[in-house]
This record gives sequence, C-alpha cells and structure tokens, in this order.
Amino acid sequence: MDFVCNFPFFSILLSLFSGTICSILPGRAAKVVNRIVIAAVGVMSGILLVYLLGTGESFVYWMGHFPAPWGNEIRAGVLEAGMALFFCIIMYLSMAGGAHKLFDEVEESKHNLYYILINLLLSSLLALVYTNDMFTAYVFVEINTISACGLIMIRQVGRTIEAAVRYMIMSLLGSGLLLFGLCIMYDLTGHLLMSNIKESVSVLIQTGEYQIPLIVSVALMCVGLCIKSALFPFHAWLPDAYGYSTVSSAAILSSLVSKGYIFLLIKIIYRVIGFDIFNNTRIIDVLFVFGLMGMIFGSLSAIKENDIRRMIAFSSVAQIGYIYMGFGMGTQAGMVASIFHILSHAATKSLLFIAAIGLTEVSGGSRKFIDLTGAGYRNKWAGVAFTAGSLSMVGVPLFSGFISKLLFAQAAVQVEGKMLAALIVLGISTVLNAIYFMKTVIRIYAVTGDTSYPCITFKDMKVHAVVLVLFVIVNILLGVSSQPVVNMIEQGLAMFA
Amino acid sequence: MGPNLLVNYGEAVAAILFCIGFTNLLLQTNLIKKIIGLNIMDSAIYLFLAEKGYIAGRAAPIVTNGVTSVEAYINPIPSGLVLTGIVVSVSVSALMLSLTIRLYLRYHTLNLDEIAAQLKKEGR
Amino acid sequence: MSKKKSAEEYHKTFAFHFFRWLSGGKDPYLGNVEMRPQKEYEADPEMLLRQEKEHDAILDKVYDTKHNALLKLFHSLYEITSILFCLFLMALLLVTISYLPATGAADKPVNNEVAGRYIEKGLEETGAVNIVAGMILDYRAFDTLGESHVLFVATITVLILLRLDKNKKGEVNPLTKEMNPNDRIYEPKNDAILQLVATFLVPIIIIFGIYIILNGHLGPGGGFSGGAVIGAGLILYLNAFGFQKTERFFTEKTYKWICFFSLSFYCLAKSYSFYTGANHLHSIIPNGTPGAILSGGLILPLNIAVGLVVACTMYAFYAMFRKGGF
Amino acid sequence: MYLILLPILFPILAGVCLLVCRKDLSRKLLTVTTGTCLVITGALAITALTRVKQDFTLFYLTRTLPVYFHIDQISILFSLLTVIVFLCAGFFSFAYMKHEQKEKRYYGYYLMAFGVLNGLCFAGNLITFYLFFELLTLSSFPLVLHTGSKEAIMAGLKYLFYSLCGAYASLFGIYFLCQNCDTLTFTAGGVLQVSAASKDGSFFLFLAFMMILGFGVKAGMFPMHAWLPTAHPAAPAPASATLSAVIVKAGVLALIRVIYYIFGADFIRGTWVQTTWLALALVTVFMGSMLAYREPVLKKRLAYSTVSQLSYILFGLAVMNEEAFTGSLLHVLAHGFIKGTLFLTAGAIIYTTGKTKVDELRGIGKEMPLTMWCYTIVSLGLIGIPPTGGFVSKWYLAIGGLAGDIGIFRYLGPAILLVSALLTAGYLLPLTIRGFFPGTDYDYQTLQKREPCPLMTIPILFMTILSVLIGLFPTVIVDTLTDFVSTLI
Amino acid sequence: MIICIILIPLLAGILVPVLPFRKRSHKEIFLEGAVILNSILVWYLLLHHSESTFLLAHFTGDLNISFRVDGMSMVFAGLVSGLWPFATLYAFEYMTKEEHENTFFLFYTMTYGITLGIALAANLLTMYFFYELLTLVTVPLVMHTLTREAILASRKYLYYSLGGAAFAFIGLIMVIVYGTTTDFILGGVLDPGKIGDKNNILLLIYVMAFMGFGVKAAVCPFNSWLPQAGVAPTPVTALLHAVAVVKSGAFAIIRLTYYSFGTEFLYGTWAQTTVIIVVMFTIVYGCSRALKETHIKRRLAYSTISNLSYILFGAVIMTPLGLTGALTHLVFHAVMKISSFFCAGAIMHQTDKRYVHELNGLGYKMPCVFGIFTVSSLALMGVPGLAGFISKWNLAGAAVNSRNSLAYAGIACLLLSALLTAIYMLSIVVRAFFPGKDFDDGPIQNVHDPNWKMLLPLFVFTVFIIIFGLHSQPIVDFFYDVATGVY
Repeated sequence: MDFVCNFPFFSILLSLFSGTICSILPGRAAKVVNRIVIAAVGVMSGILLVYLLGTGESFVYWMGHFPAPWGNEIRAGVLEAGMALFFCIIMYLSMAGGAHKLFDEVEESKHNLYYILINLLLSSLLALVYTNDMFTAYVFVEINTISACGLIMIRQVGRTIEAAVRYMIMSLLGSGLLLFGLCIMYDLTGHLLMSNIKESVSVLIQTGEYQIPLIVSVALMCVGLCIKSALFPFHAWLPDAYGYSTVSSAAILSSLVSKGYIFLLIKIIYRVIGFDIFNNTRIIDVLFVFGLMGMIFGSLSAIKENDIRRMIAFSSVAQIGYIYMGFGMGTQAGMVASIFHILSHAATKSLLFIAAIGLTEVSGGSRKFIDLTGAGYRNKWAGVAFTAGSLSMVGVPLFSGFISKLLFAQAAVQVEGKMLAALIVLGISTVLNAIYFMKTVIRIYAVTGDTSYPCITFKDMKVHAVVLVLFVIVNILLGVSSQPVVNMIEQGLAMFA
Repeated sequence: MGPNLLVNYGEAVAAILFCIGFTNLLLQTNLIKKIIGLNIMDSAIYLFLAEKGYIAGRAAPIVTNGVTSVEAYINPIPSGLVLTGIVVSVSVSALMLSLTIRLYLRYHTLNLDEIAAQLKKEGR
Repeated sequence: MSKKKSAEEYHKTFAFHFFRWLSGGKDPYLGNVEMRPQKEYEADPEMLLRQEKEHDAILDKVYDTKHNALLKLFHSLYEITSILFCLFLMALLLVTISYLPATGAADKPVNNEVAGRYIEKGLEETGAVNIVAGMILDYRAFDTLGESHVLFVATITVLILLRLDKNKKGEVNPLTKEMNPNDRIYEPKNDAILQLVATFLVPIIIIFGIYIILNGHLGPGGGFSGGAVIGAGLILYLNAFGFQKTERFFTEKTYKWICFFSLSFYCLAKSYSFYTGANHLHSIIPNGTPGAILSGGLILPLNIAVGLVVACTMYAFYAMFRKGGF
Repeated sequence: MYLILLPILFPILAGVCLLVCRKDLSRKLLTVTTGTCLVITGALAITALTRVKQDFTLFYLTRTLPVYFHIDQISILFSLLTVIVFLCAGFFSFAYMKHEQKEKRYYGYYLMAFGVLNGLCFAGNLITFYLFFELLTLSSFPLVLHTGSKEAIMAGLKYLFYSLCGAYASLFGIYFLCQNCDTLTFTAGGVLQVSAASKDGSFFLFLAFMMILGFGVKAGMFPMHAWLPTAHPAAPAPASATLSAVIVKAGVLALIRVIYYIFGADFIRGTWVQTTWLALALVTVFMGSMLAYREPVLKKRLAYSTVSQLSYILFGLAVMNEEAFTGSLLHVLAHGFIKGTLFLTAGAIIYTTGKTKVDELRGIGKEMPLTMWCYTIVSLGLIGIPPTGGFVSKWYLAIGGLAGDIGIFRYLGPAILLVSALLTAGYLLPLTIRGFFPGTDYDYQTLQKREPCPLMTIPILFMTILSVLIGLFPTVIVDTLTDFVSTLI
Repeated sequence: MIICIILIPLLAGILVPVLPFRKRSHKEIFLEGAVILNSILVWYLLLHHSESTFLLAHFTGDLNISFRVDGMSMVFAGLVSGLWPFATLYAFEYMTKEEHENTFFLFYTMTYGITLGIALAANLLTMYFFYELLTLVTVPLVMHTLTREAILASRKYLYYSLGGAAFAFIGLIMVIVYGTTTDFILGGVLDPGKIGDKNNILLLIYVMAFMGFGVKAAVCPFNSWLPQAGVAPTPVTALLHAVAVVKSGAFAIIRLTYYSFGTEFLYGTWAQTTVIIVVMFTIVYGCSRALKETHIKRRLAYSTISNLSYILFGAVIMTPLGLTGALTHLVFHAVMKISSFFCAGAIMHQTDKRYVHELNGLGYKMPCVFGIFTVSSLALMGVPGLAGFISKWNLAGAAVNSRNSLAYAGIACLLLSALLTAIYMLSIVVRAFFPGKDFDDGPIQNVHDPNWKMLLPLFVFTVFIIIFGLHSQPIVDFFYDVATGVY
C-alpha cells in the first residue's frame, strides 16, 4: 500500500486532533492551527486525488488491525478525494473571507472554541465523505450536527439561538430516523459496513425476503438525511440559521454541511442499497417531487424576502431542491448533475454569503434591501463578486451554475416520465432565480442620494477581496472547464459501484 | 401485516415509544418537553437495539470461564452500538438544555412559539 | 312619428352614432390620434416607506398568535397533520417490525460471522474479557473515537453558550446581564445533612467509578460509565460544599488540560493503532494475559482517558448550567 | 420614351424644390413659377399622350416588379381630365389662395399631386399603379389640411388614413395576384391564371372584393366614404375641386384597372362580388344624395354630391357591359368638369362673401351673376338635363343598367339613378333659385356687383363650357371609346 | 481572425475607462477608430470567409465554443458592423448631454463584440453563451441614467431576458440530446432515430424555446420590457433595442428554427401554427400599443415590437422564401428603425422634448431631422420605392407561396399593422410639419438641426433606405441564397 493511501486517515485524524489542540490554545493561535489544518487536509486530498486518478481504482483502508466485516474501514475513491479537496477549498476561503466579521460577532475569548468547531466539522465532513461504515457515518453525522449547531449559535443573539434550537430539533428528528433506519437495516443484513450490507441487500432482493422492512429502512434513512439537509418541507430552520449566524458559519453551513449529508445519501444510495435497487423504489419519485417543490417554493420565499442574507438562505432551499431533483431522476446522468451541483452550489453560495457581508458592511450593517441601494459602488469588489455569484445562480454561461443547469437538463431529457416536469420547473425556477438575484444586483448598483455610508477600497479589505476573487475564479473554473470535473464525478461514481 | 408482530413485541414497544418521542419532539412547544421527547426517542432506539441483540437463553457477552463459543453469548454488536448511542444522546441533551437555558434567560419562557413571536418583534 | 327624444338622449343612441359616422362627422377612432401625455410612473419614496410600515404592521398582525384566527387554524392544522404523520409513522414501523426476524432467535441475519468472530476470537485478538469493550475499543474503535468527540464537541457548544467570560476591555458580557445574579449568593448551601452524607458518599462513589473504569475490559462497565459515576460524585460534592471548595482542585484549567491530555492520548494511541493496522505493521502494544488487570492492550488506558474526560465533562456540564463557570 | 417620365417627374421635382426652398418667395414670383410649371406640365402631358401605345420600363424594383409605364385610351381620358382640371384649378387658386397662408407649401404639394396623378394615369402595371396610388394619397393630404385649423388637420389625417386603409386592403390582393398572374401588366381581359382562377376561384373572388372595397375608399364607396364629406369642406376650394374632380377619380381608375385589366370582367361577372358591388354602389348613390339634400353647408353638400355621383360611375363599372362602361367613362369626364366648376364657384362665393351656408346666400345670383350662371348650367348638367354632359352619361348608364344581366338591379339601378337625379335637383337648385330669386323682402339697395377677378372666373367659365360641349358632341368621345371598350368587356 | 473581431471591441471598451484620455476628442478618435477597424475586419472576413470552424474552447462533453461564418452570420454580422460605426459617431454627439460617459462607451463598445459573437457562433451553445452575455452587457446601458425609471426598466429587462433564456436553454438541451450535433446546419440537426415517438414533446419544447428567444425579440406577451427599456440613452435604444439586441432574438429564433430543429421537422405541425398565431398577434398588438403611446421613443419601441414579429412571421413560414423575407426585413427594418430612433434622439438632444404632442411645428426648425424621419416613416409604412415595401413584399410573397391559410391571415395582419404604422408615424410627421393655424413658434425659436455627427449617420441611413427600396434585387438574391443554403 502506498503511503498516499494513508491520507484520508491522516486528514480525518489531523482535523480531529487539531480540534483537541485548539481547546488549549488562545484564539489567534487556534486560527493559525485551523488554517494550517484545512490547508494541509486540502493538500493531502489533492495529492490523493491525483494519485487516485492515476491508479484509477478506489481503495479501502482498515481502521485498525481487522479486515472488512469486523473492523472499521474507510474508503477513498476519486469522488471522495475530489469532494474532500473541494470542501477544504471552500472552507478555507469561507473562513478567510469571514474572519474579519468574527471579531465583531463573537466574543474574543470564545474564538478558539469556534475554531474547534470548525476543525471538528471538517473532520466529520471528511469522515462522512470517506466512511465505509454506516455506524461511523451516524456518529460523525452527530458531530457534524452539533458542531453546525455551534456554528449557528456562536454569534449569540436571540435569533441564532432560536434558529439553533430549531435546527437541533429538526436535525435530531433526522438523526433519529436515520438511526432507526440503520438499525432495521442492520437487523436485516447483520452488517454495518457498506459493502457488506450491499451484498446482503442484493441477496435479499434476489430471494425476495424482507422486502417491506428493507424499503422502510431505506425510506427512513432517506427522510432522515433529507430533513437534515433541509429539503423543502423541512427547511423551516434554515433561513434564520443561515441568515443570522456569523458569515463564515453561514457560508460553511450552506455550502458544506448540508452537502455532507447529501453526499452521505449518495453513498448510501450507491454503496449500501445499490443504485438500481434504489431506483426501483418509489422513493425517488418522492424525492423528485419534493425537489421540484423545493425549487419553486424556495425561490418564491426568496422573492418575498426583504433581507439579503435570508434571501440567499432561501435560495439554498431552492438549490437543494435541484440536487434532490437530480436524485429523483434516477439516472446516472441525474446523479452526476446533482453532484456537480453540490460543487457549484457550494462555490456559489459561499461566495454570495461572503460578498453579501461586504455589501452590508458598507450599508451601516443593515441587510435590508432599502439600505443596500448603491452598495455595489461603495464596495466594488463585493459588488462585482455578488453579481458574479448571482449570475452563476441564475445559470449564465461562463459560470458554474450554467453547467449544472445544463447537466440537469440533459439528464432530465433522458428520463421519459419526468422530462417535461423537470424541464419546465427548471425553466420557471431559473426565472424566479433571475427575479430575486437580479433584483438585488440592480439594487446594489442603483444610485442613492444618501451618501452617508463610507466607501471601502481595496486597502481596507485585502483579504476579503482576495477571497472574493478566488471564489469567483473557482466558480468560473467550474463553469469553463467543467469537463474534467464531470469526468471525475463519473469516474468516482463508477468506483462506487 | 407480517407474522412476527407479537413475537417482536419488544420492538413494537420500541417503535411506539419512538413515535411518542418523535411526536413530542415535533409538537411540544415547551422546550423541556421537547428534550424529554428526544430522550424517549433515543431510549426507544436503545430498546430496539437491545432486542435485536438478544438471543434467547444466552449470556451477556463477557467471557466467563474462558468459553468462547458462539452459542454461549448474545450478539455483542448491538450492545456496543447502544453504548455509543447513549453518549451521543447525552451530548445532545446537554446541548439542548444549555440552549434552553439561554433562551429562558433571555425570553423568560420555554414556549418556542412565544419566543418566535418575540423574535419577530425584536427583528425590526 | 314616435315621441321625440331630447338631444342628449338622442346623442347616446346607436342611431346617432351610426348617422354621425355615415355622414362623415366624427370618426370614432380618429380622436385617439390627438392624445394627452400619459402619466409617468413615479414612486413616492414616502409611499414606499409607508408601504413598508404597512407591511410590518401586517406582519405584526399575522404573527399575533392570540388573535389571528387563520394562524390558529394553521397551527391546529399543523398539529393534526403532525399527529397523523406520527400515527402513520407508527403504523409503518409496526408493520415493518412485524416483518422483521423474530426476537431471540439464533438464526437471525444479525447473528452472522461478524458477531461470531467477535465472540470466538475477541479474547484472543483484543485481550479483553468484556467482548463489548473489546469490540468498541478495538474492532470498531473508530466509532468510539468519534463518539468521544461528540461528547467533546457538545461540551464545546455548552461552553460557548454558557461560559461567562470577561472581556479584555472589561466589558460586561451580554450573557451576564441575562443570568440571574442572585444564584451564586446561595453558595455554598451549607446543608448539614447533605454535607455529612456527602463526606461519606463522595469517596465511595469516586472509588466505585474508578473501579468501573479500571475493570472496563474485564467486566461490565468502562470509561463512559465510570466517568459518569465519578462525575456524579463530583457533582454531589459540589452541591454539598459549594464552588469555593471545588475550585481548590478543579478549575477550568484543570478541566482543559485533563480533557486535552486524555483526548490527545486517545487520538494518538488510536492513530498509532489504526496506522499500524492499515499498513499491516506489527503493533508494539502487547495484549497481555486475558483476565488480568493489565491486559487488553490499549483498552485499559483508553478507558482511563475516556473516564477522565467523561467525569470532567459531566461536572463541567453541571457547573456550566449552574453558574456558567467552574 | 423618356417623354412619359417628364410630365411625372417634372412637376414632382418642381414641387419638391418649392417645398425645400427655404427662402420666402414673393407672391408674384411664386405665382409665375407655379403657373409656368403647371403649363409646362400640361404641355408635356399632352405631348406624352400623343405617343399612344408606347410602353416603357423604367427599372425593376425586384425581379418581378418592374416600374412600367404604358399609355392607352383610359390613360388618355384620365390624363386629359387631370390636366384640364389641374390647370383650371391652379389658375383659380392664384387668386383664391391670397387669403390663405403658406402658399408655397400649397403649390408645392399641388404640383406634386399633379405629377403623381400623371404617373397614375400612365402606370402600366399594377405595382407602378400602386406606387403612384400611395404617393397620391401622401402628396394630396397636405392640400386637405392646408388651412391648418383643427378640423382641417383632422380631416387631412382622416383622408390619409382612410386612403391608406383602402390602399392596404388592395395591397392584400396584389400580394396574391403577384403570385398567381403571369404578369401584372394591365392587359385587357385580365391576366389571372386560369388554373388559379379555377382552383381557388372563391378565394380570388374574395380578393377582388377586397380590392374593390380598398380602391373604393378613394372613390368614396359606401362603407368607407366618410372621409369625403370631411375632407372637402376643410380643404381650400381649388384643392376641393381637384380632389373631387380628379383625385377621387383615381379610385375609379384603379377599379377599372383592377377589374377589367387584371381580374377580367368575365371572372367577376355574375358572381356575388358583382352583386355586392352593385348594391354598394347604389346604396352610395342614394345615401349621398339624401345626405346632400339635408346638408346646409354648401361645400359639404357638394361633397356628398360627389359621393353620390362617383357611385354612378362605379355602378356603371359594376354592370359590366359596353353601354354602362361607356356611360361611366363619360360620367368621369362630365362629373370631373361639373364638380370642378361647382367647387370653384363655391370657392369664389366663399372668397367674395365669406358665407358658407346655402341659406345665407340669398341674392347671390344678383351679386355674382356670371359665377352663378355657370353654377346653374353645370347643376343642370349634374341633374342630367340635356344637352349637358351629365345627360349623355346618365343616359348611357341607364341604358347599360337596363341591358345588363344583373338581376333585380336591372330595374332597381336606373330607378335609383332617377331618384337620385331628382334629389340632385333638390340640393343643387335651391342655391340658384335663392340666388336669382331672393324674394320680395330682399334689399336691392345694398346690392353690389361682386364678380370675382378674371383669374377666378375664366377657369370656371372654361370648365362650364367643356361640360356643355361634352353634352353637345358626345359622339366624338363615344366613338373613340366604343372601340376599345369592346375589347374590355 | 474571428476571435479577433470579437475581442477588439471588448478590449477597446475596457480600455475606455482605463486609458487616460486628455481630451474628449482623443477618446472619440480612439473609439471610432477601433469600431471602424473592426467593421472593416468583419467585412473582410465575411467576404473572404472560409468554411472552416474556429474552435475556441471545449465546454463539456462535445459542447464547445466555436465560430464559423455562414450565410446567416454574414447577414447579421454585416448588418451590425455596418451600423455600428455610424451609431458610435452619433453617440459621441448624443452623450455630450449625459453623464458617466466612460461607463457608457465601455459597455456600448463591448456590446459590439458580443453581438458579433452571436452572429458568428457556429453552434447553438456558443450562440446561447453570447446571447446571455449580451443581456449582461446591455443592462448597464439601460440602467445608465440611474433614475428610478431606468432601474425598474433594467430590472424588468433582466428578468425577461434571463427568464427567456432559461426556456431557450431547454430547447438547447433538446438539440443537444436529440440532435446529431449542436452545430448550425441548414435543415436542422435532429436525429429521427433518437426522437422516436417524442415528436410532440419536442414540438412543445420548440414552442417554449421559441418563446424563450422570443423574449428578446419582444414576442407578445413578453414584450413589455422593450418600451420600458427606452429610458436608456438613444444610441442604446436605437442600436440595441431596435437592432442588435432584439434582432439577435430574431436571429436566434431563425437559427433555432432553420438550423437546429429544422423546418422539415416543424413544417405543418401544431407548433408552427402556434408560433404563427403568436407572431400575428404580436404584429397587431405592437402597432396598436404604439398608437396609444405618446412618448416618442416608446412609440417607436412598440413599433419595433410589431416589426420584429414581421421578421419572425417570415421565419415561421418555414420556407426558403419565408426566410428570405425575414432576412430582408431583418436588415431593412434595422436601417429604417435606427434612422427613426436617431431622429427621435436628435429631437430629444436638441429640444428635450419627448412627447408626441410637444413636437408641433418642429418640422420647420429641424427640417433635416424631420425630413429623414418622414422618409423612415414612409419606409416603415411600406410605401413603394422605399425599403419597407420590398421587405413586406417579400414577406407577403412568401406567405402567399406557402399556401398556408394562417399565413394568409398573417398577410392581413401585416397590412393592418401597416395601416396602424401609418397612423402612428404620420401623426408625428403631420404634427411637426403642420402645426396648425394658431401655432406660436416662439418657444422653439432657437431650435435647429444637430451637427454633422448626428446628421451624417441619418443621411447615410436614408440613402440606404432609398437604395434598398429602389434596387434591392442583388441583396435579396443574396438572402435567397442564404436561405437555400448556398452560402
């Protein structure tokens, strides 16, 4: 085994351990540690990705001295490595972009705690990405949930705490269902490792035993993860949570945390149940319908919103709807589109959050649209970045959003019964996206008679500006040279099977 | 309806408890009651798991007298899972409770709806 | 000849219009070419502001739970659907359960080679008499590592929420304002009975906890349960004697370092074990004689670490809830 | 060859020059220039007319759309009428326009309209015809709104839009004809492809009907006649004269060209289109007379009269036999001269007295005897009393109507013509009667001769004479017409 | 080479705010030079084009950004590059009265490049790409004055355009999935083997895509952005909202219909019927709205709506003749409408009057402008001898030839619209030249024609209107060749 194969394990453990270390460090040092860890994990994931692309095969990694059905395992393929790399990039940028806001919004003595949360969140995301064991997944889902909750309420105002409570309640419902589904699954198969479960499941399907419990268990797990990733009817907690938490948190939560759960769902679909078996259930239809509804209702709520951060948050609901719609199509192409959208949405949404904070800063801290008038002139960098993000969300070519839209539509065309619904909703949703994002863009470039707010130049926001530029670059990279990414996703999915 | 409902009465109870907890978590407006619901839910799952691991007539999985025969002990895995689950449950309860404390200190009520209403007013 | 209509009346009749057109009088549509300017749309900023206020007022009204009938209806609907959903879930689960393998049977899918190996080889491979302990701390140690971090992260969140920190600039923490300042006046309670009982019980409890931890690999128990017992003892002590006493030996610093060292040890030890395992290297940690206290490889030290963490955490939770500090 | 172009382009260019010229010319110079231009144009036109049967393609708009000129008898007839009326009215306006502003503009458009009308007469195919038809509308509407009063502007716009409406309705037909005819050159007997006519017969009938309605707008046919009574009173008198005598005849010309030269009379004869057309024409005849009868304002009365009289012509065309057709052509001439005279006299009266209503004009015959005599003579002509031109034309129309194979209209037509003639007498003669016999209470003391200047009276006189001449020596014209009329029917 | 002509305007535009021009005239020379240079290059390229495709970048899969010159590109690129230098010249003068000149010229010049990108796109994706970019670069132009009105207008413009593009996008997907390639091939690229029994869905998608692209071409009911966008400075309204932007919508529809879905697939289906009806309705609707409008530019904008649907009407007849008619009107209408818009702009520039009823008597004060306006009005009405007649003739001829009874009704709409055009255009002319008896020209004593920078484009356009009207055969032949795929 090559040394590189240790990297997934290293990255998980490194981030876990750094969490522990941060607990004794002062805030500033914790920040440094945190950055280093994210960067290191990113580098490792990158190397791993290159390695895997070279070998073309995934590998499993024993967590301990015991092989598959007995010990824990993690597993790394192209998709996992790519996802980890991407998560690191986004997380690093989000952290860097929101760092200056942290000082205003979080007590200084608790900064190190914040970084602990981030580290643990990273480790849990990595574990979700790499894990090959259902129960490990459950445990890390819980870490993920709790640290996400911490990220929400670390800015301690009434709304965030309330949002955190709501978030926790929904998440716990989700975890409860997930765990219950897991238990049933375990009861049916006697395994906790994904690959073993899959073998047993295919045997069960062939023999026709335990069909109903099997379906119910899958459904429970799906619903649990849907709740956790804020699919449409379960999104009530989301706007406050994303809208009022400190900006890095919002960016990370919207772009990574929910994506972690979704990625886990993908893994469950592919590695636990089996793609074909999953597609033969009615569950995908339900996912499809809720996905479509999410796309529409999320956008509608966003249109009504009067607060830029909440608007972006509602837009997340819509975007998650896209992803589930891709699942619901039940084809490989739909899955690829969904995964690409995970990436593209992550890149875009964090960009939007970070840019929005730049805009609100020059508007007296208000996030009401009426105060944001002309903010694009006061903070040019944030304005341009926000515009770029909006365009990506609307699906203008050159940006990543276009490619994901393209992939979705291509995937939709191949599905007989769902084609029209998907295409039309895609169209409508684009229109709605255009309405609320373009409204904002035009608003920030409208002129205002009130010039009492200060202007910000590059000097005052070096880091922020650089981060924004990097985000835009990531976005455009995804949009322009999407083919390697799509290839990677396809390769990764092939490795899943 | 399958054949094993009565045999699986333990699981059935677990399921019922789970739903009670679930309903509580979903519907109670009082935060403390919600947390109790959460704990009921978790306990139901432990019960379920324990039932899963149980094999009639076998001992707990602690090697006694050096007997390491499969026939001697019940399945150890669910027990392990329950252990892990308990820790998670404790952590979550702690977190929820502390959130509740904060909210109570701030809004002097445990009713989530009232808190929401107050927030709406505060927000502007 | 019918009655003659007045001119005005006549002007309204169709006959008049027809005749007007016929005789080339007024053309009905030609007049449109001569037009007045249309009104430009201009929104009054004040009006916008007023609209916003109205919007707010509407929102107020909408969220006025006591008087808004619609909202009430919505709430009751929501409740009914939720209950229905829960009932549905219950029915679903019951049906599912009815199809599950029978409880207590030995030939269930659960009882497969996995459990078999744990039981048959567990003692040999992990050195732990308690198969469960062996399983969670060796076979499936990664889960357990995660689990301890769940606890850790939960403490962190509780710290974030409840710890009272003093700002560098000495500003009053917003939390302090919210907290009831009188709570600490009653420290210590000086309850004689409690103190007396505690004097007896606390050492016993703590020793019992230590026993559980140390015997984690030999019998029922382990780091978590033992730690919880010790934590309970500490809490009892605190209740009996107050913070001033406990602060002598247990401060935040103590907590921090204990947690740090335990968790670091846990992490590093398990990392070593994972690394060697994955790379098929030989682990230098001996398994020892099964049944002896110093056996089970890493299980005992890990149990101790976990126990310490749990004990501290339990105490920390209590202290946080109580007064927001140690 | 290029001679055909001269009477068209020369006045147009002259008119444009007048319009573009920024300097204010003195009135005398303006008059002289315009007069010269008019005369030259007339001369050119007459010269061009001598070159009968010379055809000439100027250039191709697109491969299938040549701008093509050709002179035949119809052209000669209409062109002569145009030249005479324009010259007369032109000279009349030198005197009349004294009391109007912006004469330069007036003459500019006047010359342009002259040129365009020449072009219209010489046009050898439908496209060229349509081109000049549109231009005619555009160059003549400024004449209508010349006075600049609100009513005049509205009337001008109304004229413009009605005419365009008609033009577009006929353009609808042209689009289809273009694809279904071998050529759009005017050919006696029609050019419609037999295959198309037999296959989509009813559709082409519909097209023909559209075109009749469309061009009928210009000729003041019933559903779209309303512009006429609005435009005439608003325009200056000489402009009304040309409008009524010539420009509305463009609609007649158009109908002749379309029905007899494109569709072919045989295609239309006996179909619902002919019936409807007849009905519309008769309705117009009767309606126009009735409206004129109850109209107090002189010029407006004359305008209604035009509506009525034009439909005489249309009736003749719609009957589609030789007599009626000859009658129509004769009526074109006769009505042209008569109505020209009538409007000019009305103009003279307004110019001198400023009174517009018939009731106010008691004793006018005493004041302006020459003018009123002319008025009376042509009125009699319009009524159809021999030996004026009107009698001959109506005679032929009635004969044609009776001889035509047109069902009930065979009798209804002549009857209505008669009734209308009575009504004509009813609306024209009161002025004569009042003018010459003002009654006992007329105050002869204040009477003074107010005969207008010769520049006004001579054109009036000239046209009156012409109208009488037609009546006296109709055979000259009839003989020349008969030959080629038979080729058409 | 191809990429060059797209990049030159983009670069020139970006350089405007960057370069330190000492005098305004320097900037003018720089911009005008760049634009003329580019136009020359375009024409050179069009006249010496090769069949080869220039591949710029791969997107995903077999989708790529590539450029090629074919007949349609020649028409559109030639048109745009012919008009742009004049419009720029006009803009110099016009913008002396407006603010933020640099921003304006930045986007204005960039639009040139983007429009050429649309024209020269070799496949549907490239076209879509530039189509979206066009929306984005033109929004700042609409917003230019930054008044509340402008903001609302640009917002609407964005919503409509992006929303439309979203539906056009679905069509794009269909072509990708069911076509053999996305390249433009006259006659369509759909693969019957792949379609199978999905005809109806494909037709539905076609209609959706038609409406999607139709948003830019202001098809009813998605037309209301266009009149509102008239708040932009006149060079923008004239060039973009009468030519570049809206025509690119029509252009896109032609591409979609003839080069992607293929007329063979669509001809005679319910989809064709639907779009013809929509187009016919728009023709009449646009005109009748123009009639009621009193703001000159908005009136012209409504007129544009109607005239764009003429083009579409030709296009959806779906015969080579129809396409010829559409192309004829595409080019001729551009010249006519830009001319009338420039006149309106000149009026606004010289007098600040923007309502029809304020124009009384201005005809004698600004004879050149109003003379040209009259000519363009007459041309728009379709008076024979001017450009409009020819294009209408071609359209109607195509409709007659198609033997489609709906197309016959379309001719009626065309003529009805011509009548309405006459009414709304001529009522302006009449006002200007015949102000009425009691008109007092005191307040407009000092009004006069604008300077040569404004008049030169106007005269050139007028000359073209007349030339096209009198001698259109070569160019129409060329269009016919394009439509039959010779080029």
